[in-house]
Amino acid sequence: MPVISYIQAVTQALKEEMQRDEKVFVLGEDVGKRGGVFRATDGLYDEFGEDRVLDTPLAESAIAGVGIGAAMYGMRPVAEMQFADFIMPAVNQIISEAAKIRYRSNNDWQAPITIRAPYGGGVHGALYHSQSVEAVFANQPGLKIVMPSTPYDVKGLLKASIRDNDPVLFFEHKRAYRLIKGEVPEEDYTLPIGKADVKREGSDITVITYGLCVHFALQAAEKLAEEGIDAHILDLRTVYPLDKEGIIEAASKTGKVLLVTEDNKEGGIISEVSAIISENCLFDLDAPVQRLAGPDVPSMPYAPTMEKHFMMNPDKVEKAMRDLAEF
Amino acid sequence: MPVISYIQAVTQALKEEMQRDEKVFVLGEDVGKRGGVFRATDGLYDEFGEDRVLDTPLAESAIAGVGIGAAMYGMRPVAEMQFADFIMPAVNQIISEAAKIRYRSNNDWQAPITIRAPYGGGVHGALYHSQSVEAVFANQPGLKIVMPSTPYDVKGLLKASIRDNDPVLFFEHKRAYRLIKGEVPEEDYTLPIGKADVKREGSDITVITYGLCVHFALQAAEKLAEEGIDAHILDLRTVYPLDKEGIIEAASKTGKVLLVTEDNKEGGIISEVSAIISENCLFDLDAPVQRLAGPDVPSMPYAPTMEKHFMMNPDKVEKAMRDLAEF
Amino acid sequence: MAENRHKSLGLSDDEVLDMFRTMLLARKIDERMWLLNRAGKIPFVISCQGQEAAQVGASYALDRDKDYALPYYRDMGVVLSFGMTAKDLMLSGFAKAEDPNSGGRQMPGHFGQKKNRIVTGSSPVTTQVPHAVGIALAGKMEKKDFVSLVTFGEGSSNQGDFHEGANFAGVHKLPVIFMVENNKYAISVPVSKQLACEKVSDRAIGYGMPGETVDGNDPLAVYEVVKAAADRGRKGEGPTLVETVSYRLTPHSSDDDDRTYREKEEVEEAKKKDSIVTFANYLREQNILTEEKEEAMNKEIDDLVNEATDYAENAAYAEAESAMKYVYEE
Amino acid sequence: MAENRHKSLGLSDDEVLDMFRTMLLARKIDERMWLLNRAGKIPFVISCQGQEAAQVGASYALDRDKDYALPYYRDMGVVLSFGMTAKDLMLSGFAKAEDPNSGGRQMPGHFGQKKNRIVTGSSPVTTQVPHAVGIALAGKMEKKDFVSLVTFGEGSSNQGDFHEGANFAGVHKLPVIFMVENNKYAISVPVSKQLACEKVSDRAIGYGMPGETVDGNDPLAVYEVVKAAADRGRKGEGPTLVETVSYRLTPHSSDDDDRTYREKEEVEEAKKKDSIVTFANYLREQNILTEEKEEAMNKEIDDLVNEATDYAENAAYAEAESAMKYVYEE
Ligand SMILES: Cc1ncc(C[n+]2csc(CCOP(=O)(O)OP(=O)(O)O)c2C)c(N)n1
Ligand SMILES: Cc1ncc(C[n+]2csc(CCOP(=O)(O)OP(=O)(O)O)c2C)c(N)n1
Ligand SMILES: [Mg+2]
Ligand SMILES: [Mg+2]
Repeated sequence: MPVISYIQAVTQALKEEMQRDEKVFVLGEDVGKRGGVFRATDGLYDEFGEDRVLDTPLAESAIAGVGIGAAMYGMRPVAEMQFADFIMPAVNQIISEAAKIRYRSNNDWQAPITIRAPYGGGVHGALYHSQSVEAVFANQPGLKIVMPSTPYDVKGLLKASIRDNDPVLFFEHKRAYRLIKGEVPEEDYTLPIGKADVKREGSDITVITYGLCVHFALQAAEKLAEEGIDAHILDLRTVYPLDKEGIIEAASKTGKVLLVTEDNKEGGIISEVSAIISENCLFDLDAPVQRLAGPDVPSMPYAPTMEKHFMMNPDKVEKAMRDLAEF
Repeated sequence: MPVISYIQAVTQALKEEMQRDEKVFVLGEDVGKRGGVFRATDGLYDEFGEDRVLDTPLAESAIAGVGIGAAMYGMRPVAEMQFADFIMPAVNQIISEAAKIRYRSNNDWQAPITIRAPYGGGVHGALYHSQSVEAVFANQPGLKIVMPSTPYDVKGLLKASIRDNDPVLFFEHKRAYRLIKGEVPEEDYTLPIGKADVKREGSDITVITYGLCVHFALQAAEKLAEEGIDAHILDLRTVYPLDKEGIIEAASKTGKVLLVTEDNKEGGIISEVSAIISENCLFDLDAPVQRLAGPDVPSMPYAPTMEKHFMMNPDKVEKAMRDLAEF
Repeated sequence: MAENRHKSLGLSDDEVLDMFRTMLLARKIDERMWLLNRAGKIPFVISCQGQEAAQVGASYALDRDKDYALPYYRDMGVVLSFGMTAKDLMLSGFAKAEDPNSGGRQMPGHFGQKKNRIVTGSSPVTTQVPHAVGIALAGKMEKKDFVSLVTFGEGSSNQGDFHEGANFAGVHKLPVIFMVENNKYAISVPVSKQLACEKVSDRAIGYGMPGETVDGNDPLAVYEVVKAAADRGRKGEGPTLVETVSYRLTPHSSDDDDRTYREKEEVEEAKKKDSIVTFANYLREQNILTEEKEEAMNKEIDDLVNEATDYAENAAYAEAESAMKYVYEE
Repeated sequence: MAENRHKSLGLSDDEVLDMFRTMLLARKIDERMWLLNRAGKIPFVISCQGQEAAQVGASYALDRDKDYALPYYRDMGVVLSFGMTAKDLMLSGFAKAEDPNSGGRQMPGHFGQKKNRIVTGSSPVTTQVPHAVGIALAGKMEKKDFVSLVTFGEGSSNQGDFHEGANFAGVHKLPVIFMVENNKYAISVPVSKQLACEKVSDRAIGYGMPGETVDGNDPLAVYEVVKAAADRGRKGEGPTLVETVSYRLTPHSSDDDDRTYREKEEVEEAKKKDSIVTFANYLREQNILTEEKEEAMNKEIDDLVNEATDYAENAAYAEAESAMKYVYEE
């Protein structure tokens, strides 16, 4: 199988879906001639032309809202938010509209839009080019939120998102774009939205996480394996709605659970994961459910000293995993 | 002490703060001549004039953004969102701006704005006049979110919010407006933001909740007391950032915890409460931490059958409390 | 006999009579809803009264078998023109399971009916504006020649979504008709506190599109500008902004008390221009609305409204459990 | 000798020379930052190049001891005019603890300095527009006579916050100067794909305010319209929309490669109108910028930039732990 980067998986998925279904089109800021500021839409403008790879005016609420309109008509828009941080002007369209269209119309209408956005830190992006924004949306029934960690998952899940008949927020870790590479089959495939994935089987402790942190956990697990600590790692992949069964199974397996996110601690995805475990696995637990997260400050500062203080990394994860194993 | 309604407590707090400090002013849709669609600003236009009780154009991002600008200058704006559901167009101003102004300027600037909004269901308001929206904001360091349950708390906390030098979202339960009455002192007082409040001392089970549900829990507790079940009830009052000590203390006290919200279940405030308990009180727990919440559907439908199915009520709370006590 | 204005617009006598019938039907359904509300039978009403001429005039200028409508809560005249029935509307008023708009999930005035290309709407104002643009964009991509009509109040034209949607349509030359139903108030806030421009249509130039302000009490005037806008749209010449000026004859909704912010005299004055009166007069002058026809029409509509009311009142609510359905595709 | 244009504007020779000095200082700091970036010493630059005339012309038309500035990321010319120093800017470029804008928390170009009434800004574009309106509203409430100047790009004028803020200021007749620095691109997207109006200033009428489009390469022309706007504002006559047209001479930022979307020739052509060249010519023609003065000015600025660079490079970063500070009042 060819090895490609995380961002190449994005581009391939878009390209193949556009080839497969002419109702699929891309819209966003600088996605056309420029191929996206991260070059996620590289080559699409040349292949599909400016009508299917639309450079929009600089207005996120319109990008989402126009996309939703086109989706209601029957198209398959894939909207790009240039940075996840800039999705905020579109919150009304996403929460009040996309999430509620099927429900409010009693199933008469649907809004099958996919909204992609690069998120996450560790790229000297400072406060507004580093945020994890999933928690803002992770309490809105009607929405699905996908946050893949590997090129394989990116491609399979982005295709599934585009084909899904409900609105999907698809958050891509911008530091993973070129850092993370992996094998991806050449033939067409999709992966199920809503299913977590065991990325490492283990028996001593369970780590549940998503996005770039999956790799931090895997790295840490390799080190800890040398010390005889065997970690089970569950990648949530879809962070809303969560895969409850998957979480319960993974937590029960070892009875010692560490939840990891690079988002702030209070009110994040892993709080819900913890609550699910607590509700369902109390008597299987051998240690308190631990959360390792970014500090509760607004976002990552620019200066390297402070950015490092905020940003998750393999060492922080390793330490927390060892502490839990030793509990 | 005089007995007043929940909404009268809002009006009194606004009026007294405007009398006390001429930098305090009110802005929003229909807050002027009309005195607000719920009449929360009743009489203020006559007393303080249209310059301090501003009817704004119909544009929530401007209401928040103009308020933030005035706050940065040194005023004390109290912005009203007509319904919490309509705060969504202002999310960018609240999350990207208000929450981050102190942090991003390294403490050079601050944005002491208070944003009030009526939330909650049970008023035949259908999908867009019934929502609980706190979870959207409850992961944004820099913000404070206050959700009082009684007239006494409303008045003391609204005054504290207006005097606070950081941005505060102040959510008022619209069904509580006229339903809930209580004693409120005549003299000026404030209550501490960030502190939960024990609304009932008890020893068998702990209920942690906020807003209108506090009353449902109190009603249920009275009934259960007759059966010999003694409930401890903690009112969060501030739902972000949470009062961790208060939560840990209340949970540890009985070892059996029920968390209640009328919001959807997944990704709500009580998920964070559960996670805190799980992290800190595991070995004090005698039962899984239970959550009782609205179903994970977008919002409350209009038809009375379906609204009732969604909406929290004393019976649902009572049942969950009894089940937990019997665990 | 007064000047025949409709012929030069290409409208037959039957067509204008039909327009009037639709206006009257809207008015009578609306009036009935207020009665039902005051009798405690339905919890909420929000009215079209005073805007029927604009709504029906605009709708009849479109191809109602092809074009899309994205109405706002007052647009009973639009949805009736596009094929919704009195019964459908009453089912919505009573929040019954058969309501085609939402199965009783949304308040009345939250229209939507796919088979008639009436696009589902919500409460937060102006969100439908970018949707209309997206639908027009899809049509352009698919090389269809339909247009989309999106309506909203003058207060709502101050929302960011209006600006962003209008600009998008302008840049991409999309066949959208943005129609502002200026009824002088946004709940209690008069237009002078909403807008500093003389006319909402002054905003058109900022999006590179033509802007027209027209008497919203005159269905023929509205028909004319919307027809021209639709023609432009179909020819690929882009969007148009139309402002119809009339007056909100009722309180904002059944929850409002308009005496707290406007004078009774002002409302009485406006009623003199009520299109239900003035357009009827025109049709009478043209000998189109004869006494006989009027009587028959009134009877037919009253029967329709009665039947619809009875049916809806006796229809079933959705089951409690059905609240759990249709969050995602099933 | 060519016509003296500044005298009739009430500007002395010293004042125009000072304007030029500030423009040149901005340019030279900016150029240095690119060098530092290319040398791997600072991670990011976003430029003022091509917009200095508009920025300095506008700022000098204000009372810089009283008025408020809400700049956007390119506005080095504005913040220098309002009292920020080369050292301040270099500290920000290097993200050092002493950076007055943010203590190294934000990227360069995210200006803010309370003592100089430069209001803290963020990355999401156009959010500062309603802030400027709020500050002007506060001034009006407090019966002060300052104005607020808020700037943003032409692409950013498509955000809802522009519309909502401008309308609010129009309705309440607030002393805000909305200045669009139209540099023909929003990253890669040319103005033709951003706007359908001929001029951004065409949007003014929709908010009941005057709109002016002016040559953004001519600091005197910008000075004139902004001065008039400030006078109007102070007199209680409300806001003004000013569009300054120039060109972005650099890529969007140090992360951009503009060769992927525009021709080199187009950039070369624009450089001929570069205000640093053309305004210098004007001052030379007026015998204000003599060879001697120019040499001294260049030397003085180069020294300043060198010193600022050295200082900032050697200054300390904020401590890691300090990232925990100032979430709430302490
Ligand atoms: C985003 C949003 N904010 C506030 C409201 C509450 N609201 C409902 S209708 C209305 C006034 C609308 O005025 P206008 O646009 O002029 O329409 P009209 O009702 O006069 O037809 C308001 C403020 C809302 N529905 N949506
Ligand atoms: C809300 C938001 N969306 C997207 C971006 C990313 N972005 C930064 S600058 C820019 C282009 C701005 O263009 P323009 O307003 O013309 O200003 P210019 O950079 O040309 O001066 C974009 C899209 C952003 N900063 N904020
Ligand atoms: Mg109106
Ligand atoms: Mg630009």
